[in-house]
Amino acid sequence: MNYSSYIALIPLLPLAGFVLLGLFGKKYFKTFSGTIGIFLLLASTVLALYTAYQYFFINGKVNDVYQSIIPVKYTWLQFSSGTSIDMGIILDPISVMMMVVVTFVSLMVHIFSLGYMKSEERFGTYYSFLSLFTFSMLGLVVASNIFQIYIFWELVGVSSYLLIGFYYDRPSAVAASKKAFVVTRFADLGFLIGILILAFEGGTLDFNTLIQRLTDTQSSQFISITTASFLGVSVLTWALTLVFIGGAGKSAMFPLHIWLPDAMEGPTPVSALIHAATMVVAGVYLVARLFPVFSINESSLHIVTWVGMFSALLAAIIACTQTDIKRVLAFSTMSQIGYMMFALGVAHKNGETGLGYTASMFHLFTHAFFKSLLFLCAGAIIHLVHSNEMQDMGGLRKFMPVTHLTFLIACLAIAGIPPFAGFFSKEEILLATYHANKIVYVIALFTSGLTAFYMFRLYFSIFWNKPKELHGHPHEGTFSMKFPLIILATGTMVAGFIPFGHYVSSDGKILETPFHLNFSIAPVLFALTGILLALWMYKKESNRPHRVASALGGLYHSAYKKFYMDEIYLFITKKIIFNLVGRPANWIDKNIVDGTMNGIAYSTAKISGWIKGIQSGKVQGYALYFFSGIILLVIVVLYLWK
Amino acid sequence: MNLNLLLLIPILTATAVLFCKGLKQVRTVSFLGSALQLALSFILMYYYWQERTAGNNAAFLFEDNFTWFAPLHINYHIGVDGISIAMILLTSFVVFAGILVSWKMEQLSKEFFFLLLFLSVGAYGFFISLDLFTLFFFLELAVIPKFLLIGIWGSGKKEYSAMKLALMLMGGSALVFVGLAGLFFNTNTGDGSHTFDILQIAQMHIPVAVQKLFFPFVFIGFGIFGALFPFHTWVPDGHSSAPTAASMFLAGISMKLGGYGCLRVATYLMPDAAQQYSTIIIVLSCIAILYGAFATMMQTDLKYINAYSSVSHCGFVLLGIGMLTRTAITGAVMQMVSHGLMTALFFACIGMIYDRTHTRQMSQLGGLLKIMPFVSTVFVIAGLCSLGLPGFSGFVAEVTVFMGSWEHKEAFYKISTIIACASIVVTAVYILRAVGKAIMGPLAKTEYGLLKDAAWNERVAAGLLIIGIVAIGVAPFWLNQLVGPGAESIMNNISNAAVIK
Amino acid sequence: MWNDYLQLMKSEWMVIIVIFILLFLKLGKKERNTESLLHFINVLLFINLASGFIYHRDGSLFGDMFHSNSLLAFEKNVLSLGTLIISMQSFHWLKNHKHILEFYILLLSTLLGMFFMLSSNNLLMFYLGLELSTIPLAALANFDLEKRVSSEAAMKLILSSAFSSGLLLFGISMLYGSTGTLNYLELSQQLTGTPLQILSFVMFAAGFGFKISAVPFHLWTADVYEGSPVAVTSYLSVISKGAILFVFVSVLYQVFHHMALAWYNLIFIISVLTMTIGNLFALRQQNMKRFLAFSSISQVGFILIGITGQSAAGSASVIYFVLIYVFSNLGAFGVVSLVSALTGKETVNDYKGFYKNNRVLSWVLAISLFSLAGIPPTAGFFGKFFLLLAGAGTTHQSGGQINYLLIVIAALNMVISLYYYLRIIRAMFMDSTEQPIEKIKSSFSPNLSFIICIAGILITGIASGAYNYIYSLVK
Amino acid sequence: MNGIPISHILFVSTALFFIGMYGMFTRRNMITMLMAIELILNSVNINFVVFNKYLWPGKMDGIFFTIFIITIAAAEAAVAIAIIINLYRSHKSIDVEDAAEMKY
Repeated sequence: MNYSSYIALIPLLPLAGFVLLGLFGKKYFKTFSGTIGIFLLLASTVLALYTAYQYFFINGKVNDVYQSIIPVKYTWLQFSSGTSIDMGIILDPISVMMMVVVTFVSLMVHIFSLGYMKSEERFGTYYSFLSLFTFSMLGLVVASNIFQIYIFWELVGVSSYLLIGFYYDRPSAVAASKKAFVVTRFADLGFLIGILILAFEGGTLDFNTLIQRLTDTQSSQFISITTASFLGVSVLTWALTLVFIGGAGKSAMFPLHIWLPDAMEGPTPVSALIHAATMVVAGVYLVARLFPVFSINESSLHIVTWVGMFSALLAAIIACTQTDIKRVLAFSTMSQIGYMMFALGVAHKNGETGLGYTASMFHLFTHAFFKSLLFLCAGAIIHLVHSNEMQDMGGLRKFMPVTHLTFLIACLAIAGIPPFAGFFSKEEILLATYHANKIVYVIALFTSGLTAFYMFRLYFSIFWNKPKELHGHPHEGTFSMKFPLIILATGTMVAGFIPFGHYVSSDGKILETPFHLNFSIAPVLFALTGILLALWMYKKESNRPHRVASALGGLYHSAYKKFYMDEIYLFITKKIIFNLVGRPANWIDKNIVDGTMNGIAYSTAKISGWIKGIQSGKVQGYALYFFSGIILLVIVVLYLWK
Repeated sequence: MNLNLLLLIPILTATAVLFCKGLKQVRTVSFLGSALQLALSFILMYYYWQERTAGNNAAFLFEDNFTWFAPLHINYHIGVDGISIAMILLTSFVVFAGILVSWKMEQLSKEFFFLLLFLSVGAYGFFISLDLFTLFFFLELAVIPKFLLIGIWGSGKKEYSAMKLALMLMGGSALVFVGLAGLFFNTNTGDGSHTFDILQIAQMHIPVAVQKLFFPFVFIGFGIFGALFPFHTWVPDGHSSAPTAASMFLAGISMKLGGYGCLRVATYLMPDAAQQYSTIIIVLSCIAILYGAFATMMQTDLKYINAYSSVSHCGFVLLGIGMLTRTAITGAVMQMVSHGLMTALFFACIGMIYDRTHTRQMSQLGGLLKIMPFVSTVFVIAGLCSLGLPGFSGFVAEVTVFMGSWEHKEAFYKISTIIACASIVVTAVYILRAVGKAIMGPLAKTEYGLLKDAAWNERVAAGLLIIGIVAIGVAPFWLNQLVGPGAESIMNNISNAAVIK
Repeated sequence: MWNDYLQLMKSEWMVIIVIFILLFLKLGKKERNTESLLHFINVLLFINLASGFIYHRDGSLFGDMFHSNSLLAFEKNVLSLGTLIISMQSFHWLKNHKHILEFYILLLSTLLGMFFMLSSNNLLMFYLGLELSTIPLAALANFDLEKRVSSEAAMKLILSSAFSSGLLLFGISMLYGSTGTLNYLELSQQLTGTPLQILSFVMFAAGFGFKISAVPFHLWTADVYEGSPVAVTSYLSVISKGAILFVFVSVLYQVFHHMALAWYNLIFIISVLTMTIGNLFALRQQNMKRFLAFSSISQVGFILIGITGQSAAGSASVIYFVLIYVFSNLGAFGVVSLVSALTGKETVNDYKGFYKNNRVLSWVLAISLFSLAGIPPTAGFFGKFFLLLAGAGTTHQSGGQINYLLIVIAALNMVISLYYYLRIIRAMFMDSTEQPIEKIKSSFSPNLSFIICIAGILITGIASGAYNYIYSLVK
Repeated sequence: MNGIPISHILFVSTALFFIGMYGMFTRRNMITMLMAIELILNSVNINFVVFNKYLWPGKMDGIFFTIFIITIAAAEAAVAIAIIINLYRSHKSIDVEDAAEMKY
């Protein structure tokens, strides 16, 4: 166990990149900024891979069980003797896995952006933000302390804010960045309160100690947190649900998903980063990190399952109707994250029942490859077409063969066609749900069909269909843009063959995940149906999509409108919060609180006016007051107040 | 380390300013004086650490005590603990930055800088006082310069705001006076005489009935300074009418006088009453936090936004004090420091924007990031600090308050903590709204395109404040260690009181 | 024997000598250089003041009707100092006045009356001193003979004061009737607080209340202050009031201390009324003199709180406050007097934009007003703090907690009073107007007086010597 | 003279006092008001003399006081009348209601 502190460099190198580029990027490095960012991150990636190698193959195991190791830990803020925020690095299967994913995907995005953002004026700033984003996410995944995760959680939020609002002179980008931040902030409130409850009940903020205390049925903390209840629900359920709300916010689970489509306002490579490796998987990671605690509490797991399930289905339905390619991808992310969530929800602590856990993490892993690939492809396409709308595209396969091919690979992967990565992970998830909950299984199966449909709808509309007029000489991007696509496509093809259960499992032991041919027939059939349907509708230009849409009528329309979620939110915020809370608060302040103070002043002046008559200017009046004053005082002193 | 230097340097600087001619001399002298003071604050902190590491465990260090008015048992007694040092550092940062941003104050420059420095004397003196009279003296010292600064150099309905501020603050200090007098006459030094000495009073046990009677006076009195709901109405008007440096001082330091007073006088000296009234304090501060935040949401003037958000943020200070746990009190002090730096930065930034565009209305601003990247970036940083982003001081302070508040078992405390927590969402809304409207978006007016970015003095001022904010945000442990023992001794007093009863 | 008369009555003799010098001057030639005459008189007054510090001795004269001690000597010095300052400040007004010598003779006569009143140890002596200090003042109030308001003011003053001294005398007569003595010491032993004595005490106190303009005996104040020449107004508001306050404290504490229960309540009520009514009226005043009149009324309310303290701290705080009040109020009146003499402008509106052309004068007025409002670091802060502290710390049994009510009321009144003081500051510094008052060309005497006032305001507070000294005298 | 009880004389003095008071409050002529004040002073004089004679005959305090009051009242009246005369010059009236310019 000789992890020296070089591990700390993994997150710190991107931080250095952020500081360096943020302070000097614009003035001194200019176009050189990208290279600096890439090299720093490359170093980070190499270190992460080395760490993974060390951990998984050399010294991560004790008695065949992967241990949770904390090689670096500093006390950051001491609250009381037991509780403190520590800045540390935890090494366990999921964190190591995530470290690799984050650095790798981020590196690809960095490289891709070199070409994509070339002409951008704030090139240095862009890279510094990317570095910050990477740093935040790395800090999040290695967090050994629940508050550390919250800190980086917030930093992830602000990085996404900065990147989504990167084109700050577009009002829509500003609004989208604000929306993303506020919605996730709202969710973070739940997370924060959840942390407070857990920290209070567990008496610590340290993950390992916390998990150990709260899962040990003999410990006083466990007894207290499970027996105490609030509004009839046990405190543990409350805490976990609140933590899950935080996760749901970042992971865009229903009903906190509304920021996700708008977040497409940012530069496309950023979307790749957000969707594949950073922000949105943070919620899944959080649940996975606290999984031992979740696993002893059925009710919270049910919530995770159903929210994940519903989000997956809802997003898939909406994705079928969207016309903006990035939005389709965004909803597909939401749907896939839903998969990961309910996979976690159906899992249990030990052995075979923990399959969902492994499956979820596996899916997270494979999803990172194909989703970043999809987004980068989309970036390349948008770079060429200068539009996000499907109707502006068509027949692009001639102009961009590399993109076409890699996109197809990614689509097949996400649709769950063997032997691409998505197939394996998705199959594991379905297997896990099949054993745990048949209803979920059926819906998941249906959703996977939908997934295949909307992905191929996208594919056919972009690359086939009727070619659109493109001005200039359309050509694929530079090498720096093609290179990441190829790498990621390779990853997508091979990632599925990793025996994931050997490395990541709910109890740290090796979990064999045998391949059942019989079982995988159904999902593949569903996927193929979806693909064929898409082929039928979108391969050539026709009015079939239109006919189908009008046949579905209201359903289509409301799915197109994202089931009016935005409108509902707008109503709540604008009408209810703004008008019913903000405005009255302001009114009260202006009129009642302030009015009281002014009223005191006013009435003092008024009284002063009333009594001015005493000073009549007439000596006799003065004498009268004088004399009556004496008499009154005598009466008071003698009789009234002795 | 002789603490009198902390008073002497600003006084001498202020006096020197009186003999200067012209803006250039005046500002050079003020700059040097405040720089010296800043250096001195750091030296003080250095010596403090040295004493502490040498094992000096006295509650207060560098004490200086001499009899002032012997017949009334009034002493000039000064000394510092970690809390005071934190506040002194804050003050010297803000004053230094304030002088830098007023670099081009042409109108009556001599008077302006004199009053600013004079104001700082009040703040420094207040933070080092260990005698209630001395403390009160410095508290009131810092009121009238504010009135003049706002009234003469302010903007908008400045006379009204200045008058309102002066009257409300004076009202506050009048209440404080009643409380102090009440405390004084219920002390007994053993030979039947009374004392104003904070250390001595802390050792005594003032009868609970007396505490209950006078605690509200002291607390509300200081609370008015610290924007306690519903006595916060001077805050928005005062801040928004004041000139930049005065706003910085007002929000950055002056409001902290209230918090510090609540802590050092009300809670420390009347622990029983503090416990009795904690429920009310918590309720009021929760109202302030949430209600201030919602009121901020409705503002359109940048200064009003920051002023109302100060109400909300200072609610955390009072909440921390009301919660009466070591962590919460530490958090309250941290919040004071953090809010001081952050809000000073915010006001400096708004001042820079106003100097250039001559408007503070959000509707007339927009797209400033393009033409004034530095100012805009600073604005965003201040905003992010305000909404409690980790890495900046605001987060550290708020989280400490939350953690401290949550240490109580009863549902009441939990619920109030949750209410306070809820403000982080509202804060995000109004901060991002301001940033989105004023800084981002398309350029509001074409003539803004010609505006210049920050000058060196503004850069230094903002940079300094940001360094302070980040230093706390990234490495909070030093502040925690600085403040912790002070909070500890206050808590000891409270728990002792609970035992004696 | 003669030694006693010379030494114990040293201050009185000095004033008498100055009066006689002036009388002889009056007999001499008619045409004089007024400026040098005024300087000469100021020098005389300065010698008078200086001689007060030289030597003093305790003792009594005239069969214990007159007594002297170091505290009284100090109080007399305060009054002499105030007179000197007023004299210097009225330089510009008197320079063009025909009857300079008469002014000073009358003025010094009242001062002499006050000295006797201070030193009195017997009600008869007290009454004589009181009348000697009052009647010439009425003549002084009418000193701007050609002005309508001046004569109206004088008429109001003389009629009211005659009326009040009638009531005062009625009170004294009943005191005499119930005790058979006029001597303070004997009186204090005889007084037990029977209803008759309380009745007579109230009438007696009303006489004091009239002079210090405590509500409800204050109604003459504003009119007289407004109508009289500024020099007389400042004399009335500072010297006359201060002298009576000195006497009032010692009479209450010495003579009536067995009746403290009764007069504690009385002073309590009067104090609250005085502060509140004074403030409420001051809020609405436009004329600076009238404004200062009401402000001085509310100041008296604060002083009365100190009197309720009934201890060494109480009387020390009152004397200390009067000393500070001399500096602060005269600083303010000095500026008003100068502006009034040179421009004839007396209303608050005239002071708008005053700072533009008259920086130093503005600061003098501002600092004086801050001192009156009780803002640190001016002495007024210390003065008010000690007054209220003395009031809060009353050892009296009926005091107890109820006195905190008084302190709360006082504290609130301080806020109101701050408002109107700041109103003047606001007019001077913040408001702008088309035609602010031009640059005022002051001369040596007023300038010196301002230096004395400001120095006094800034030093007597922070340097604790003054208070400690007074306390040691009282003790 | 001994036959007259003290209460009778005190009744007279009190009556005089209130008559003076009444005059002070109701008469508008300044000179008359001055005379009313003199009545008050005279009631005081009677008081002093009576108290001295009946209650405290040992010393002459009361009598002396009376003499001083009479003297001072004369001085007061002199100054007052001078002022009233001056006032008449400017106001052409000695009605106290006419001299009420300064108020509120």
